Amino acid sequence: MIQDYSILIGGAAGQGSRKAGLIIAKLFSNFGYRIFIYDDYQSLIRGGHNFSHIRASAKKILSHRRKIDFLLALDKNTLEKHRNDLDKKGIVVDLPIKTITKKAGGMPIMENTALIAGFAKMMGIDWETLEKVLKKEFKKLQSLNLKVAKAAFEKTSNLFKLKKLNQKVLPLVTGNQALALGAVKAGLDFYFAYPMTPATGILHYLAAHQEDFNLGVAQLENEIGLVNAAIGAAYSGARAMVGTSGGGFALMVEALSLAAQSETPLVVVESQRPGPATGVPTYTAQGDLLFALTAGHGDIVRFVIAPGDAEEAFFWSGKILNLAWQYQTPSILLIDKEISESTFSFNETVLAEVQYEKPLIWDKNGQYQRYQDTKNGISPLAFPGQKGIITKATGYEHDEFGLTVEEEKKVKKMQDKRLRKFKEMEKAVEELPAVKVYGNKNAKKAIVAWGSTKGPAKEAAEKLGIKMIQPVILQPFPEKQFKKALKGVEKLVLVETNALGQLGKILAGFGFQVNTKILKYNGRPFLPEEIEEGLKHG
Amino acid sequence: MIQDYSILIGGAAGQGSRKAGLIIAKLFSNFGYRIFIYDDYQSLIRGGHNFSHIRASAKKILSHRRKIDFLLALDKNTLEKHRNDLDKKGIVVDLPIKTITKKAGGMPIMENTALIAGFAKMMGIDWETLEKVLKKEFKKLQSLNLKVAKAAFEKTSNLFKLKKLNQKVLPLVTGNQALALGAVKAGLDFYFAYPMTPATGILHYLAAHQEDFNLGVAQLENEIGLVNAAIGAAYSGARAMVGTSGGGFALMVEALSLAAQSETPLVVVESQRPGPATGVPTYTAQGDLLFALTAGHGDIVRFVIAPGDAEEAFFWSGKILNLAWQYQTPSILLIDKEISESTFSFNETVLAEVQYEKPLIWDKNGQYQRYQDTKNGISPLAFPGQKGIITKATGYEHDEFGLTVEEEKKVKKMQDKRLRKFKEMEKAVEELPAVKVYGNKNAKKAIVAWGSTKGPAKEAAEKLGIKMIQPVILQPFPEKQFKKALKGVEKLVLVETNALGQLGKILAGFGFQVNTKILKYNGRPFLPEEIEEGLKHG
Amino acid sequence: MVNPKITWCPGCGNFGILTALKQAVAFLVKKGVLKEEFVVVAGIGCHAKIVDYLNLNSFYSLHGRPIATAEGVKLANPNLKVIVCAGDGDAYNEGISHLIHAAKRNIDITVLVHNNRSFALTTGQFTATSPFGFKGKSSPEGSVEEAFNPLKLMLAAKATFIARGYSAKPNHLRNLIIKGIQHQGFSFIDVLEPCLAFFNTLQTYNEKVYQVEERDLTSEKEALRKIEEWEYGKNDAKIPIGVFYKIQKPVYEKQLLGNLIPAKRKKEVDLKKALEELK
Amino acid sequence: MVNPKITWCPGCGNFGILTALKQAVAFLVKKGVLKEEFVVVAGIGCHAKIVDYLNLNSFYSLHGRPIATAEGVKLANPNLKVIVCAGDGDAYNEGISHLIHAAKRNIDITVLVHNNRSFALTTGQFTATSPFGFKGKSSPEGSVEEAFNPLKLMLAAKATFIARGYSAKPNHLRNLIIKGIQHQGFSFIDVLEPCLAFFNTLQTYNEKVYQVEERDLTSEKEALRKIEEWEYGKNDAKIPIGVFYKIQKPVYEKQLLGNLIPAKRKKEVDLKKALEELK
Ligand SMILES: Cc1ncc(C[n+]2csc(CCOP(=O)(O)OP(=O)(O)O)c2C)c(N)n1
Ligand SMILES: Cc1ncc(C[n+]2csc(CCOP(=O)(O)OP(=O)(O)O)c2C)c(N)n1
Ligand code: SF4
Ligand code: SF4
Ligand SMILES: [Mg+2]
Ligand SMILES: [Mg+2]
Repeated sequence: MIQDYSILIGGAAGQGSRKAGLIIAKLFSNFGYRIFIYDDYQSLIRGGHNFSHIRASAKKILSHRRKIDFLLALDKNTLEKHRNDLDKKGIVVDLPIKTITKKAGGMPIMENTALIAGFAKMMGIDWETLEKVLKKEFKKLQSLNLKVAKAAFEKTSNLFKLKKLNQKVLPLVTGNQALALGAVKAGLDFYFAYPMTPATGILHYLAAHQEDFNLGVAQLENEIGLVNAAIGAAYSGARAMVGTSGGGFALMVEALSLAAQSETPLVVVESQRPGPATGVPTYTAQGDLLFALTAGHGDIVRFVIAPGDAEEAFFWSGKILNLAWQYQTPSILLIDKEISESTFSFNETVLAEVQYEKPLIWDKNGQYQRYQDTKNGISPLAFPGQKGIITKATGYEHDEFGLTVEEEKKVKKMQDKRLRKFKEMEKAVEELPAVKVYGNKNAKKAIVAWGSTKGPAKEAAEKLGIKMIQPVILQPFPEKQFKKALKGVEKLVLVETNALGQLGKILAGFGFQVNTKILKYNGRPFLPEEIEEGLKHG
Repeated sequence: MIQDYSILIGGAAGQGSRKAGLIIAKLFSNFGYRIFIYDDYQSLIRGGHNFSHIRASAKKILSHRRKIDFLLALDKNTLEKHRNDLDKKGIVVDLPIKTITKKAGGMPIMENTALIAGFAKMMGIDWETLEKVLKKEFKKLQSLNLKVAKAAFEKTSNLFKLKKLNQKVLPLVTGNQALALGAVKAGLDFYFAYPMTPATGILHYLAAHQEDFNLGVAQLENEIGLVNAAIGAAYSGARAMVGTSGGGFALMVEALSLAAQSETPLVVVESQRPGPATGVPTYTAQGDLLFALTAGHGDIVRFVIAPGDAEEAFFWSGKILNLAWQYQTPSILLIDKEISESTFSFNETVLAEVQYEKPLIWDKNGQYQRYQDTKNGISPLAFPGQKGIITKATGYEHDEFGLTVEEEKKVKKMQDKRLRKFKEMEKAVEELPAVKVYGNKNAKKAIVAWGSTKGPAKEAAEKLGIKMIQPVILQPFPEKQFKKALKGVEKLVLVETNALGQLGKILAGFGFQVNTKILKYNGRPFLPEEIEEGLKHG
Repeated sequence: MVNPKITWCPGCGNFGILTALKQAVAFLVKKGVLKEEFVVVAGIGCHAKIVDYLNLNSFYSLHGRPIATAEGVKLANPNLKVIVCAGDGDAYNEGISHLIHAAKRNIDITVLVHNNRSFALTTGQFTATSPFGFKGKSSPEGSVEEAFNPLKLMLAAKATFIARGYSAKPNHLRNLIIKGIQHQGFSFIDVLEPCLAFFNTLQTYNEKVYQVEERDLTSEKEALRKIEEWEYGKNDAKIPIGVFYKIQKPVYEKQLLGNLIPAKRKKEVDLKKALEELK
Repeated sequence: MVNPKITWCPGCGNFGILTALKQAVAFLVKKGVLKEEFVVVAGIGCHAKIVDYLNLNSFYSLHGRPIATAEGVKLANPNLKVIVCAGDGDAYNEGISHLIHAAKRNIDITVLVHNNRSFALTTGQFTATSPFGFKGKSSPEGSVEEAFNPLKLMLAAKATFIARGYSAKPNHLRNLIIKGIQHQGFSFIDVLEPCLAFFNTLQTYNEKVYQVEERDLTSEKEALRKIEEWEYGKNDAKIPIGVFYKIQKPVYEKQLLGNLIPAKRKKEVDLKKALEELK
């Protein structure tokens, strides 16, 4: 039997169930397991009900399943809400954590430490591993936490002997952290943001590592201010990125259009949550796809890329930053809460796949013209501050030098230049792994899913022996690769977490018809089981 | 031979060529002619080159043509720029207006009056008609203007005898005025705006008629402020509309999403100009179509309607205001500079087709619930200020009463309610004249064009004896009507003023493939000739 | 019907504001105002949850936009009593343009800023009134921006009623809110509130806050003196609360609309004259 | 290479500003600043055309956003001398949030507001500094909003350099611009300029404008006194021009970035440590 454990730990906000979940995951990770954590929390700071669903498996996994093997409750509420999902053989880990913590002289907030320690003992995780992880996680009040842990560890009896797997221990990385790292690897110079769930983690992570990574991080007055600042920074030569969710993204679209007209590189991370408007701010959805694909007034082609797990977030975040600079274009990394805030075992081999790629820099011959009318539509870059170079960027239609034009021929000329560039972008996409295929590659039935739905869809497809197709680049759409991926497919099932079947509409525009849709729009990600069931019925 | 005159009058900004053009048009209009005026001006206040191309025809016309019959120049530049477009039989109306004006004691700005009067005499327009029109148009310095006119009228010799047509004299209305009137007819209570070409005319017109129409008109600090104010006003029960162009519209999309989630009626007039960004601000384009169709984060269906002339602007502006209120939804009236600022003979019979249509108002039974979960998804409206009613609107996902929810079932329930409403909107569209057909209805070749391109496309189709199909409602897309319109068509030619063929992409999403595209994107509208030529080659 | 479950942290300053606002409304209802004429407009943040806890007409708007929404509510029906519950993030960061212009045009609404001097709901980042050196997750080494003084900005923006309250003094705050609502024109009340989770200022405020004598309310000089007694971000001085400034000026909606109530106007308009003009 | 054809109306105030700015830059270049280190960022409006007439690095941004763009330009490379040419519509209406926050954080850029007290390029509507009763096409019966005093707002927002210039006094203005650029921190210069087409204030300004004595520049009180001498929208008083306020405070970019120049940093970063943390 494959080793595949599901642990749910829950409590009220403020009780530290999320942190506890991460520690449990690290324990398993230190035993060589591959991890996925789904964090479910409400839009409140204390009280309510939060939980983490940790899945630890011998194989790589990208989603949680419905069933629970171990239920760990920091409050009664957790027991009531999740008992029904307990597996037949599932266990409620019910330890006298209050008493243990008190007796050990701990504070109430340390009850989660007691619970973790007791659970570790129960599972057969050794004290040394536990101690190592706890030491890393609790920098504050460390000895007291360890004392409480020790007490719980001793009080609890061992039930299982968790198998130590002969696999490399991988870091546990959220999608937000992964994409931050990917951008840094590709030469990110400046990150601008305004807090907005679920993108806030990027800001927090980069702010905490500003010195390590030696880059600029600024929180400005609002999204409009910061996206325009990012454009200004790029004009000065800094690789800038901004991050937000749907509402903040909406405020950025005028600037996106400015980036298109002025041909300024810009990467916007749009991490979706259920809308419209404020919607359900701490949950997940893929409902901003159509919006992202057409955001900004005027004739614009932008890169829109939707990675489906942490490694892809790393890779594509680096890639999109390079692409934005090579093609001098606004670009959108489109993820959602499920990618941003879920935690994944992260295979470090992907590190080598991202580098800083040099954009087209002016060779200093002749007079510099910011919008030189080149054959492929890409004009060499130059930045202010260098003797002999005057660089004029503009949001007006312009001539090669960057001066305003209104005459019909001149207007058309620059639009034609941009059209040629769009063609190059299309070509670039077909050179990249823009469409991925998983599962049974010869199956006649295929799922098509994007972004975070990749995880459960892939798992379902593999289980059912069908094909799973994931378009990763969504604009310019990789038509050829997608057509290739469809070879042999007779029935195509669309799976996404929105109400309108948005990817389906895009596919239709390229002549690809889906036969059935499985849509979910209650703020929660798909579980593999739900897709399996949907496929059986559909 | 059909009576069809083209007159071009031009000068530097500040010389009053636009006003002169309108007066000339009114002279012809008073003789029973149907008018179209294309106004071409640059983004500056004095100097440069502005011109008006007035076309006066016995038949209704919706665009100007290339050739010029009479060229009237207020400066040399005008002569130089347009002489080439003069018809073989064309005439340069070269009068000694400087001398005449000076001699008559007029001011330099009155040279245009002299030119008009001389031209009137030349054409055989009687002094009485001229005097009547001038009196209406010059409230300031009237007698001096008349004196100058009289002098020029007497100095010039008559060349033609313009035929007086036995047709009703129609008002000359810009698209902006027409849509303002349509909205007023449908019960507009409040117009909010911030100046932005080419939508500013709506603000100016309504501000000037605030008393006549007895409504609220406010210019607020910026687009974000005013669109949110419009939503607040609608919540209070006032039919609110806002108007802007692409850049301002971009700033409104977050609020559009709020209108969708809170189910607040909102009409946004988006009058396009060439983008991206500031682009070519006083010219025209249809490049914001894709953006408008998907604006706002989350799963949203909104009405997007694109009228193609002044009468349609009137009709659909009224209609969309009624629709927004019946379906409690954000809605977009999508036009462009060519509709907004061109002048059309306006057939008043359309007046009767627009009424204030009552939305679904709560019947005061039981407790009021703003988001009552009805069968068709439409919840009765009630407004604050009435005893016994508490009405709670919100941008969060919510229960029927309007309180925030996060639980998965409740989240889905409200999304389902909105989905049912979207279905009703789709039905409503198929009940309306959402797709129009012109030209030879049995032809195998058809043009498809939308918005302002209707005018030249219709004229070209009629001339060539082919069909012309105009989808007026673009979301929800009138699939059935469009399919019907396509019956018998073997070759479909897309004509629009943008670089990406945006309508073509939409059509493809519904399985309608265009065979050829004729695209124009130099900031100028299509001329019928250009389409004719394109069709011959294509 | 209201949300029975309040999800603020125990001890949160918003409780005091909720109490004060409820009492202020109750007082005015007793004085004869129709309860249904109140409309509360909120932004997004911890503070904004207040609309779910009030059995009043309300609009739960967008982050940064409650003042703009409220202006529309009022303009459409000037008979309504419109109260804005904004966060400092809403009013001083995201949507400061609306705050300043609403004050400038003297529209008759009452704006309460629940000023916990942080973005709380997004887990505690610095805002425009956080002190220099504020350690939040977006500024782990301390923010490098000084706070501004929002009351001073309001004075410069021509607000006609400027006050400061404190959430732990709900009776005093209740009276401020009543005065703010009764004031004809733009009323601004900055309400200091501790955020227990991210910026616990409770003790400092309890020590420093005092009720100022409300006199010379029409003097800008005097108002400025009081406003400058305490600079946001400093911990040295006493913190005055109370009304600092109050003058009478024509209100915007009246000047713009006269007696028109847009939401209730007759819909029929004769367009003949307008079209005749265009012939 | 610049646009040879200037499209401002004859007599437009922007000519004076263009002259002054050119001279200021020329002066500083003589003093040793590299010409290519200047970057001019403009909004959208008549004023903004200035970038087409200057042979300098420039970014022609969006209406309302030049200050935000400029902040990014500066943050990415703090060695640049960043000058913003904004309209009153840009700075006080559409994008006032950026103006206030840029002042607050004391970023070292110089903002010139070409204040013709109207939206000129869109043919003359009222802005935040138009007088009450301003008759434009959006307010044919006269606008019903009072003007605010932007210098007062800037003082409240903690700008460290506050001045007023007049387009018809280009020499004086040139000196103001030089001082503004030399000032380390946020420099704000409101430049009064007549708009011949829509708000011709030439005669009034010529009569009322006088050069103030520049002393006590670090005193807020003294600054306020000068600032309040003339209220925008009134026609009664003399109009002082000159530097009103100037204090020294640490600049934002230095505090945020230390010596880092983001646009020129080394791109290679070792991620090992970061990933080790996450195990
Ligand atoms: C446009 C936009 N940007 C960001 C957010 C995310 N957001 C939600 S609440 C909040 C901060 C709230 O701060 P404040 O207004 O002070 O309220 P508090 O939570 O402190 O009461 C932010 C930034 C959002 N909802 N919308
Ligand atoms: C977002 C947006 N809204 C509106 C406009 C239209 N617009 C162009 S210039 C302008 C006014 C400019 O006023 P100001 O900044 O004072 O400049 P001025 O023309 O007076 O120099 C406006 C509103 C725009 N370009 N973008
Ligand atoms: S986080 Fe702060 S503001 Fe929010 S509920 Fe808790 S104490 Fe109140
Ligand atoms: S309209 Fe006014 S600001 Fe614009 S160029 Fe003419 S005078 Fe100058
Ligand atoms: Mg706050
Ligand atoms: Mg101006």
